[in-house]
Amino acid sequence: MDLLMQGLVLMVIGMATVFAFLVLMIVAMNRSAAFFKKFAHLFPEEEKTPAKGASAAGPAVEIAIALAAIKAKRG
Amino acid sequence: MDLLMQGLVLMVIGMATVFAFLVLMIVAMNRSAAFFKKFAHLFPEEEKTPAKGASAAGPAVEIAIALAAIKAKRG
Amino acid sequence: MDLLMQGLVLMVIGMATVFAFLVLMIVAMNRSAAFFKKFAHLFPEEEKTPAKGASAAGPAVEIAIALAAIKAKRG
Amino acid sequence: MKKFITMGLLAAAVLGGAAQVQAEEGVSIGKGFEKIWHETGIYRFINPKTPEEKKADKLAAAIKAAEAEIGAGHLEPALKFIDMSAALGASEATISDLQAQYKDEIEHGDEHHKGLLPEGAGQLVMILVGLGLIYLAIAKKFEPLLLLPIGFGAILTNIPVAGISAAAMPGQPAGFLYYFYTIGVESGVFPLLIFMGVGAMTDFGPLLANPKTALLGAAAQFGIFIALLGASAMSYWTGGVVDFSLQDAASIGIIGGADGPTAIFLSSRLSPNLLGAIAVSAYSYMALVPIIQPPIMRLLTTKEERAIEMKQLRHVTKIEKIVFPLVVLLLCILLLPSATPLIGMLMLGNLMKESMVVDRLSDTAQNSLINIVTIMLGLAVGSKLAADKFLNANTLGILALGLAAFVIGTASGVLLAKLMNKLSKDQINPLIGSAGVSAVPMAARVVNKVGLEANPQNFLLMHAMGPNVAGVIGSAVAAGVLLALVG
Amino acid sequence: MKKFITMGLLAAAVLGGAAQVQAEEGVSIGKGFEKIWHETGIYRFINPKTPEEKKADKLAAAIKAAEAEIGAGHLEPALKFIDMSAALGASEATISDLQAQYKDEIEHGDEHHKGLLPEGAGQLVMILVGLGLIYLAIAKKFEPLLLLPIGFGAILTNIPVAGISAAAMPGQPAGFLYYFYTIGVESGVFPLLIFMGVGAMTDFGPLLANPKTALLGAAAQFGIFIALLGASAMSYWTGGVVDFSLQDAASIGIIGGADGPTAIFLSSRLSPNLLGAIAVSAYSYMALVPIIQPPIMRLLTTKEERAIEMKQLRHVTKIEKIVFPLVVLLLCILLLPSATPLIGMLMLGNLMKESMVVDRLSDTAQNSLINIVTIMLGLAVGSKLAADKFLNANTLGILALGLAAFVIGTASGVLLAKLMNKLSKDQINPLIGSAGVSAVPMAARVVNKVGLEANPQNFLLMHAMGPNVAGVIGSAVAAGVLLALVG
Amino acid sequence: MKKFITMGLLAAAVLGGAAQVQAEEGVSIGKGFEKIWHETGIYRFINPKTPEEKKADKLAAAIKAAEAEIGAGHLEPALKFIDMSAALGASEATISDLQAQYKDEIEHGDEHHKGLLPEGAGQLVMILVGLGLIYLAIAKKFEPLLLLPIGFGAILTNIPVAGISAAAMPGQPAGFLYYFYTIGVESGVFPLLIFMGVGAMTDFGPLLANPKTALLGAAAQFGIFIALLGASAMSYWTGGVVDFSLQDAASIGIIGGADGPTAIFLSSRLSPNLLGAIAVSAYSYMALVPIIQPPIMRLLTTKEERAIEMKQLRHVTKIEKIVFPLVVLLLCILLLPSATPLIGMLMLGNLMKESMVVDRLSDTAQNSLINIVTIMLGLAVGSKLAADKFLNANTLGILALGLAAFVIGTASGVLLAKLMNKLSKDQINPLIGSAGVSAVPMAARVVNKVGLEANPQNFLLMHAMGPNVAGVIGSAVAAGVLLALVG
Ligand code: NA
Ligand code: NA
Ligand code: NA
Repeated sequence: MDLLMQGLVLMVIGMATVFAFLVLMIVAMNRSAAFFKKFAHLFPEEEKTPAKGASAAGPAVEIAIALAAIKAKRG
Repeated sequence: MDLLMQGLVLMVIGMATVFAFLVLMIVAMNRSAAFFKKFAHLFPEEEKTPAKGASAAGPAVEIAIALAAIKAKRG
Repeated sequence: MDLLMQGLVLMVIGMATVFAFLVLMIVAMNRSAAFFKKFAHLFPEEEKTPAKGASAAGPAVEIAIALAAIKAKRG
Repeated sequence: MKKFITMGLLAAAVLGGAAQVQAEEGVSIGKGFEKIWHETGIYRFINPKTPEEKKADKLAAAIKAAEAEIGAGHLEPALKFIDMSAALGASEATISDLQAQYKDEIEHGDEHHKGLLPEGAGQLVMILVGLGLIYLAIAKKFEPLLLLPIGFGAILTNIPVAGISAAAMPGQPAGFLYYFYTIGVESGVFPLLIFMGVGAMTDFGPLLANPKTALLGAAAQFGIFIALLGASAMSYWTGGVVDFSLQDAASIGIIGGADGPTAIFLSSRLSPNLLGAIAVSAYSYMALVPIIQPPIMRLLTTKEERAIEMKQLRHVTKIEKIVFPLVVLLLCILLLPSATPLIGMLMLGNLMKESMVVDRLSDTAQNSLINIVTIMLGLAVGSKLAADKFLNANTLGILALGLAAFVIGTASGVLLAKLMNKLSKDQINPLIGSAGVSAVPMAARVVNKVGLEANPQNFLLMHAMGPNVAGVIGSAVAAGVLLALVG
Repeated sequence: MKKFITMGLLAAAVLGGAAQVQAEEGVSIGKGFEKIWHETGIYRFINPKTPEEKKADKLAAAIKAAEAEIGAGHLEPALKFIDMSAALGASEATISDLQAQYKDEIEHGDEHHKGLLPEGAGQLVMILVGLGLIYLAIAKKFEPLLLLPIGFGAILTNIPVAGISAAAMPGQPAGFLYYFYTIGVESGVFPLLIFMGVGAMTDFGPLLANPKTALLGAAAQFGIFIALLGASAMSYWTGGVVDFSLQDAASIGIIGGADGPTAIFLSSRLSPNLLGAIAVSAYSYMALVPIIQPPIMRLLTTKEERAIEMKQLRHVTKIEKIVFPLVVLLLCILLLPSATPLIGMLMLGNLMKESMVVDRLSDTAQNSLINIVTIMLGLAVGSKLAADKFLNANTLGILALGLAAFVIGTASGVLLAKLMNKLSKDQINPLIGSAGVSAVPMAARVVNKVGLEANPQNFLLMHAMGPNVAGVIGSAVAAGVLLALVG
Repeated sequence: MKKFITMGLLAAAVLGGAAQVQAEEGVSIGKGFEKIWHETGIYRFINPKTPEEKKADKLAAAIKAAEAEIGAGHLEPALKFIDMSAALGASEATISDLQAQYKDEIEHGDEHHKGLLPEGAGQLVMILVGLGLIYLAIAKKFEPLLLLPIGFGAILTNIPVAGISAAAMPGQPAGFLYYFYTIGVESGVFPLLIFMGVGAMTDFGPLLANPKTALLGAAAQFGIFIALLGASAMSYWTGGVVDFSLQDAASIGIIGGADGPTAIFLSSRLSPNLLGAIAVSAYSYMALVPIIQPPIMRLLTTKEERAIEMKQLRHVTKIEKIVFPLVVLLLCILLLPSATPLIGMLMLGNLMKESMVVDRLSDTAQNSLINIVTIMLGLAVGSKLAADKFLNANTLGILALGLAAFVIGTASGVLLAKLMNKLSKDQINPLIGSAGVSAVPMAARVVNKVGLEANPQNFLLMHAMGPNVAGVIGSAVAAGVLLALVG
């Protein structure tokens, strides 16, 4: 019975801690969102992703595009 | 002389074991081939390899093909 | 004061060794350059780099070139 | 928004209230919270351990180590730790108790350490178990990245004569899997490196876009504690046929966290003997998520609820994503330092990814490093699938409890999501609650699929990713609590 | 088909028959087979070791360790193992014998452990040897992946003062190569990881398409045992100038396996002192395969035989390839558990490749992991090229015997292939027998080249790959036998 | 050309002359050179250590270890090393001196090992320091590959309760960062693997094309020794508020080498307690090179000098590049074996690159291996940023001296380059002297930028790479000298 009781105790403390932690995390996320919205001008978003996306296919594609264009003109 | 004798013993046992092992492996391979031939319908070969081969050159090629086609048409 | 003195000693020995080492390294580099200039015929430079540079873009490009050429002809 | 935070705090308070009640009955609940409080960073920054406390820790550790070694039948180190306990000032009663246990082990040790089957037969059966895991990995694609190496490790470890997982003998090196286990798993290094790689692959964006969904990642951890309770109950009600200590119960519970590295990390610390069964159970049920979850999700929701479309997620800025891992780590330091190895490595991986200044490290963490560690970790986990540890009633208990944990975790997630949907201004599809168990990203994909069945326009994937990644944090926090209280 | 199996069984029987004859002469051949039988999985699944047997194993290990440490001049651990032997119940005679050896080592140890050259001169010569290996690796492209790091390791380890391969001194860490050696090679981990990578790179398809060619991979192991015998004979006939124990002879023989990781794994267990010379010899002759093999192949075959074209190989299904590694592993478990570390890791790698469900693990095993391990293994092997271990008559013996092993392995492969060609319905080109030594894929390429010389239409590459990969398994099995009998 | 060699020899001679003078004053300069001479390969090939010398080494090591352990407050190992010293034949005076130190530690140890702040507050401050480093890494891109993991490691190590960098307790594994540190840094393995990767990324071509620029890489090491002297002076003049031993001074000096792995390797051997502060200082100033160097460069040169265009570099053949790493290694073996771990691994990496026969190893060394090691090394270095080791006056001293070292190194490089420009036939732009500090390739880029300001046609990058890579060798040599004399 002792083991069961201790299990129950662990459940209470454990769930309480998990909820408390994640609630505080929610608070922190909301605060952080508000903060960075307010001071958005201080943290300009670098538009890095599109540039990266374009080059994801590698230089091969770009060369191929160029080549295709050349050939097409000649043709 | 004792060492030599022991070497001879090792040779006999060793070669016998190596042959025995590989013979049993041959038997197993033959059995396995027969089994999977008999039940071939249960193990459909996925035609993965050709697909893989085609894409080995990467998406770049496919894009290039498309591009070349487009340019060619326009040209 | 002892510590300071030992520091000074380390400086003298250290800088002397560093200079000695690098001077000997210079001598070795010069000797080696002279040697390999003299016997250059024994060590032909493989023109590996340009080949590598060309293939750096990968087979994709070469295929693309071929394709573009074909398309262009047809077009 | 406030509503949900209040709700979470309320849940915590109610549970805390329950604690008060329990405390009356003489069980150490009040002390439990006090212990947790004494293990927070907040408390310890102000009250660092005194030399006396440090010495007491050492003594407690020495006694625990002595008992563990006696229990494992390792007589030589046991003796060493008894001596060490004496040297550190253990009471005479404690020492004579340890010595009695030691004597009992010498006299009756053989009886204690017998498996269900004779050694040879047991090994043969375990080799078949290993083949079974490999079959599931290849033919059924059950988490093959882990189950294939685990299954192979199980085969290797049960080969007679070869001693592939054996400790060193005089003048002979240990088996190579023994090194993988001690160096990589016992030390905690492998699961933590995997967690770093997971962090580098995780996008917390959907969670940051809709923070309140983190509550679902908390609710779904309920499965952990119900399974823990179940393990205790099982031990009690079967009269010892199934025999779990509190440590074992905690390790079994963590299966409900649906997170492999967390389960391996925790059980390597609390119950190394059960590690094999626990890891196999955790990965198997993670693979079965598409089969286990949908019926529960359908049972607990109406078709209208499943058809609910959710508001598109807002854009999350880069800087929020960079700051997030650091904030979570700091929170964890303040509240629950015992969870910081896990949370810390997860957040290190994520910071490497989001900061975009160390892309080469982030790439390596996500690829070659995590792959190398996965191979070795899988084999090492398999090395714990020895017949005498696996072929017994306990393993059946673990499998049953693991399933229960997944079911209950899923249900509690869905139920909380239903409640939140009732209270919320913006509609919340209750299905996303089931993703709170983690099992990233499978559980989120299941949500998406079940949602599409009810409404072909209903793309829930990104909405489910929020609870999904919160669930990873939630189960790491649960592991931290268990480490702090029973570790 | 049956014909060849019968033939193989016959060969085994003949050898076993020889055993009976030998047994009459009082040598322990019968006992040898009995020992092998007692070390099979079949026997041990039914008769697991009793506690008494386990204790006896420990005692034997302790005595062996005591003798080894005395021999190496490590007085302190030697004393520890003598004590341990006494505690484990060694007879008084054994103990007093060990103590006599110990006393002799103290009094005459210095004389035993002298190199041919003074320490400084020896180191200088070994640095030149290291440079020579690097020259061969770079200028002649002799197995550069291994010989370059080995050569570099040899240089580093022979630098005076620096102690790069030295064991730890009080308060000082060991040299970094010492860690590479003890953690990676002594434990067996590095060669096994390499073997896993090799498995992930190997296609057993050609063998599965033509199973009987596996016999060629058995025949070519004859070189191993002839070299073993040669080492014993050399030790006997040179009156101890060249001085090899049975363990040493076995390690030297394995050079004939033409397989680096197997040679390193076995000699790290049986003769760590010879490991450097053995690894260098093995990799050198593997690099020399295109020079060593063709003359032998031409000598033993007619032009007509070499011109034989073989029937195109049948298609092998995916499922056969997936099942194969598991079948071989199970066979090895049943027949020769001592070979399972090697065979097991080879087959794990192959299963990862063929199952196609863990491609990212397979890729890592074939690339970053095997590369990392190769660098460290090479350096660690080089660290065993110390002057007092390498600059002596033994090394010359090892080089001579290694060459003999390659020559005889090649010849026996070709001769069996000739015989099979005579007996077979489908023609077999005898050249493919030479690929049985393994040295993958070089030996198979050599077959193809020599075949093309005789007949420009004759593409033997894929046909030679069957014996080639069978040779890898064959030499791992041979290593297992040696481990079981003299390990 | 000869002129510069003479110049270098002259510099060495002058310094040696100074030595003579000093020697008169009773300090052991003559003995210093003698010791260096006895630690050269040339001497030791001819006079290998006798058994007596080896025993004396062991005794010295045991005494040193005993003192170190007493100083660290580790009473148990200290006792062991005192016993070991006695067993190795230490004089009674030595033993009783050690025992006195031991007794003092027991009685007054607590006073010796107190941090400036209470433990909790110290940890909190160090977590802020860790966050600061992460901020610099991400926002300012200060060497993020190292400073991000170091900063993160600093946070993890200062978390109360979690014990992430704690040594093992009975029955409990150590914290995982403890393993990273002991296995990777204390052993020297991590910095050496990084150095191998650096070697595989380095092109010595520009140095080979213009060998005399190597002198600049020597001159810039002056900063190392001035900082060493400064540390000694600081210790003397602050009356022990800042308290550095000679070992500490040497470790601090090496910050001026502007080379991370060298600094970590040396200080892990000489002053592990300062390792955290030294590594942070080294990487921070390396990141600040573009801010620190230009003013000094402009101050010491005229605009005309900065505008000097240099002759295009000659083509360097492949064979020269292959031979170079081996030649440098041999030189190092002959002159300064204590530097061979560093120089050796650098040159191994470079040989793997230039030989072009082991491209897959070279690629791995430059990518996955160096990345994996960088993550772990960064965390391990961070684990040495404990409050009681970092929050004291010494750290301020280290930061000040590190800056001084960079400034003086830069200045001496530029001044020697000015002198060489005066003496040389071909013009030398004095700016390239500043690249001699190493900080590859940042310092060379700074040279290029400052050169372009003065003359838009002036591309100095490749010319600066010569001194830049020579500076790496130069500081490794300096580290070797320090190891040989105070290690
Ligand atoms: Na979870
Ligand atoms: Na072989
Ligand atoms: Na430098």
